[in-house]
Amino acid sequence: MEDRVEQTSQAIRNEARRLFEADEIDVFIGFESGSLPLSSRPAFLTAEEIAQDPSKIDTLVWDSFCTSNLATYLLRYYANEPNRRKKREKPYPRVGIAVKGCDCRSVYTLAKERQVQRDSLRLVGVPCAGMVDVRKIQEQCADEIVACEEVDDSISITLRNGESTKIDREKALRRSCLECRFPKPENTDSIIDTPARKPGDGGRATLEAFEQKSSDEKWQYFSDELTKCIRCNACRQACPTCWCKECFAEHTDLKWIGVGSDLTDAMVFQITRIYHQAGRCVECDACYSACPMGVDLRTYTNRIAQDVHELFDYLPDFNPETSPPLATFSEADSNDFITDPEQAHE
Amino acid sequence: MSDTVGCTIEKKLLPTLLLNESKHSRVFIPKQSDGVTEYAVFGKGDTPDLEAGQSRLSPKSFFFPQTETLYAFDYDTIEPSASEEAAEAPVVLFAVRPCDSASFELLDQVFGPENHGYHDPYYEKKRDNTIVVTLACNKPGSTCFCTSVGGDPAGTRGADVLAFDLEDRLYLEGLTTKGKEFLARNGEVLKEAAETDREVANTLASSARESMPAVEYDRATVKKNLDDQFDNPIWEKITNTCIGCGACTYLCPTCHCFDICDEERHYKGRRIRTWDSCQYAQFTKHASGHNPRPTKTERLRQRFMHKFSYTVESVDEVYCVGCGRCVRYCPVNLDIREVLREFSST
Amino acid sequence: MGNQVGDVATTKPDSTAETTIAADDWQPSIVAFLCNWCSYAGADLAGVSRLQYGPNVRIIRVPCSARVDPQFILKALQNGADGVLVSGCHPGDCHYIHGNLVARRKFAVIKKFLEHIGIESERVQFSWVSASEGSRFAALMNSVIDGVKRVGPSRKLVKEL
Amino acid sequence: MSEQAVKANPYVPMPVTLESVAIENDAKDLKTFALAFENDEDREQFSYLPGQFAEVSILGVGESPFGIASSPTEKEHLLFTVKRAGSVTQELHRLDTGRRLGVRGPLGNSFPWDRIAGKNIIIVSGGFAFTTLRSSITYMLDETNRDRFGDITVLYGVRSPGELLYKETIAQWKERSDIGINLTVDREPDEPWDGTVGLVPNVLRDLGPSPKGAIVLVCGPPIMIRFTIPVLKELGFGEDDIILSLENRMKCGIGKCGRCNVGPKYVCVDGPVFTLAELQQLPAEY
Repeated sequence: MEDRVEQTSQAIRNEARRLFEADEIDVFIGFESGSLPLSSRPAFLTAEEIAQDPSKIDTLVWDSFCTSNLATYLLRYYANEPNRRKKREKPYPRVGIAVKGCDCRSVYTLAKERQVQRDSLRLVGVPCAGMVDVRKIQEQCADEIVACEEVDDSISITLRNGESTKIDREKALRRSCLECRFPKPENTDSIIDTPARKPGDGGRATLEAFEQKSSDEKWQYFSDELTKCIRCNACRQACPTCWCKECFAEHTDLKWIGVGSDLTDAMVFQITRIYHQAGRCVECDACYSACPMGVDLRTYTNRIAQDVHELFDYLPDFNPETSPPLATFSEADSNDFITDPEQAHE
Repeated sequence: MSDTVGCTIEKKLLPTLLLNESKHSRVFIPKQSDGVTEYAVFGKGDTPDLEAGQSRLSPKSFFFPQTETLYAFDYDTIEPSASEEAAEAPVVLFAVRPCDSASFELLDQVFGPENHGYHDPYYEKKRDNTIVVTLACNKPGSTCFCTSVGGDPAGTRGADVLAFDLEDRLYLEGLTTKGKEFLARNGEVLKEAAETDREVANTLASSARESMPAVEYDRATVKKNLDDQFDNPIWEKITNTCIGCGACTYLCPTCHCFDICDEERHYKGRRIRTWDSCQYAQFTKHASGHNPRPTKTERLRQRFMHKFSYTVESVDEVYCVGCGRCVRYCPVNLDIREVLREFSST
Repeated sequence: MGNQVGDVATTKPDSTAETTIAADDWQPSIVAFLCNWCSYAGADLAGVSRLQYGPNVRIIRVPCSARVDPQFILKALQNGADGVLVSGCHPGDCHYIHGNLVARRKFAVIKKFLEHIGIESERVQFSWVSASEGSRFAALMNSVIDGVKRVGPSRKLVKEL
Repeated sequence: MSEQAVKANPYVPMPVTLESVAIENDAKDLKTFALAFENDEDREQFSYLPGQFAEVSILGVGESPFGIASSPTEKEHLLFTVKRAGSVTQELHRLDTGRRLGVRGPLGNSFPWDRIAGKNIIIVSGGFAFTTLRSSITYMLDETNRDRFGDITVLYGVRSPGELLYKETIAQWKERSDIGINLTVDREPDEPWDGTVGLVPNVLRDLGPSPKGAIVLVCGPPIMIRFTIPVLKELGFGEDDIILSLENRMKCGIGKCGRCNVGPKYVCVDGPVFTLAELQQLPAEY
């Protein structure tokens, strides 16, 4: 029997091929093997290319290293690029895209916010077995990793010093994947037949442990993490729901934050960025995976998603009809956090 | 000590040497924490981690910090910042890798007066004040490609002292007046090297050299191709995966673009310069709204053109030292080596 | 090499206006964003009714509590405010029908989030005060000032310049 | 500040006082600021030629590069004509006279005065890009310089009469016999207008200046330049004799911050003035 990686990759290739052959799409976005071990990177196949060389389909892969959230790449086909505006008369390209649970929820979030056109998309759902945190693997290795091979549930690693080792995939998964509530995409146009992880608890257990910290301990943790930040904006750029044409951090007319390496500026950047994700963030960890410095953003994206869930009973979903909670309100919303001087003085 | 034969120091005596130096200089050594290598201040009891490999952030920040105050001002006065004016203690940068020290020479050409006669006192003072002890690489990393861009794992560019790791001891050669003085004043812990030490060092260097994968890169060919194919749609294809963050530029030892801005509160303020990146949309945007490089494609092209064409034309240098940081930390594995390959065919 | 460049305002600040306060006598500085229609009028009423409340508050009038972007709060904290209060009309009374209800959702999220990063809950507070509630406004201010005094001067998130 | 110190630290501005502000156009978004050096030695070391620019600082807000609109022959002050656009220019437009500002410069190259000398000069300009040309014309018309140049012909086009810069200065020039002034507006205006009506490239074609022994300085919005160049070529001007001034976003102004490059050239140090021949070697990223 073929192993999971090869089977899933093949199924995606077949589906992409079918979409091209049926002339349903102009572009297919998936993953291809990267130039480094433990990396798969976004791949873009165009109908033109495939017509010329159908074997290009075979470059598509699906393994445990497909950490990018591909929904990020959809924005360009709609309004996000200045050039696009001038060519608005042209119909939107029809895009096929392989989506994990998180990618798929991002697509729906973007569709609700009218940043993508659901009609022009062909979502190819890939039930997700979880993606690995390369840092976790590197920590377990004494030397640089020069090659890797994934077979079913283990990853064989070859080190620079010639040694090789086998790593249990499950132990190397990203926190967001271990805790993921929606590994299986829904409301897609087709779905690959491959097993998904069992849904996780959404990080409840980790958050409860975090809640035990005092204010000062929490501050210390936040400070330690943000001290690593170099303000390269990889988190923002990797995030599918960070789609503002001009980020608040780049406003010069009204300068919200300094552009230097001041710690409080880095903090305000991240607080605001994550706050802007309230009710929109799908906790895909694209920001964390993109960060060259390994700043723990997961704790905070997870936290704000939980808060929104608890306050407004909402999680970004696969339903195009629901309203993002911060775009609406209810008379019945909690007033608990409001300071009431009369009560305070009782 | 003659010029051709250097000296050696037993590794166990290194702390003594560094402690001596730290009496009059600020000494920085490589240290590893959480899997990240950085240059940290040497303190009593510290040992430099010579196995730590390349630092995550390039040591360019010693001369060109991410944020630097040009001058402070208040209602009546303008005062140059301490870093420019005060005679700071000299700095010893210990165990800088050859690619990074080579980058210092490239930065010198930007910030030094050879560049159109303008001094940059901030950069120059720090540079003049620093002794660079370069440690040759016995085990180049898998993403290193210095030999392809004219560097060497035992390269001497930008170094005052070149050191080789000979297991139980270091073999040291003074390259500049500063470097020779450095060795002379530490004579008591150094021994004159035997002819065999140098031979061992040479053997290590050549085996390191041979272990490095060659990226097909021919300076003239790539420059010509880049110039000829400025408008080639290939750039759009290369840019497909790029998310437009600035991680590559912030980690790059030769990238030196900066922004100047003011921070002010209560009639007091400072003018600072901070790293900036050609990858950001705002970088070249005119106040009128016109942007000469409106999309990621032009911005990414600029990065490659600058390094492999523009500087070759203007100062006859390639502004890439082959450190591989951008390869390793690009969130989407956009590999500079592959781009060079793309433009290498004749 | 002091040079004569550096005007940053047309009028020079009066240096005598700055008084030094002994540490034990510390008074917090509080920035209050008040909605034009209710809370600002409430503050006004507290004033004309000669109700006593702490002198520590700098009021910024906004058209509606929904005008307050959490960014304003962060900016105030970065600039050294020891406490921030946002107050608007009671739910149901908004001049713009439901601006304060939209605002309530934003505030609920940002308040929790600031607590998660370790900002004390007393630092950033939200309330509702109507135009007729002068005494409630005075009580609110005293309550906020007391709360901020309990947690002491702000050190977190303050940008050193 | 001494010349020595400026060279040692090119980032530190020299103190200047804002002497006067003149509103230039009907829209009131163009003003000319007259700045006077506070220190005599600064005034002396600030020796410039028309075509150069300088960085104007409002400490606490920032600094921006502007072409110098005054001529070196006007010793009493530096002139900058500034359109209200970004944060620095908005603040500049709000300032009262008497305010202290900072100036760094002079920066960049200038129009190639050695090459221009002895030639007939044709100046083609549109909109508010006229600033360094005001400098150039004033410089050439100065009695110490006038003999060095041949015929001077100016073509200056604006959208409407109210957008014309330096109205008084231009009126003075019109009185003179040693310069030809041709003003044009894009469309038939509602108000009285004694110039021509038509777009700059068309008026230029009608004017038909001879390329023989002539050099042409062109400054204007990109769209005007795009349509003017073919007309100049039609008239027989060589690419070396068409001289343009570029603008790009800048910060340091001294070739270090890496922002204003067009290909391998930096607009701040290699420019802002380029010949058409030079520009055609460069990618069109400006």
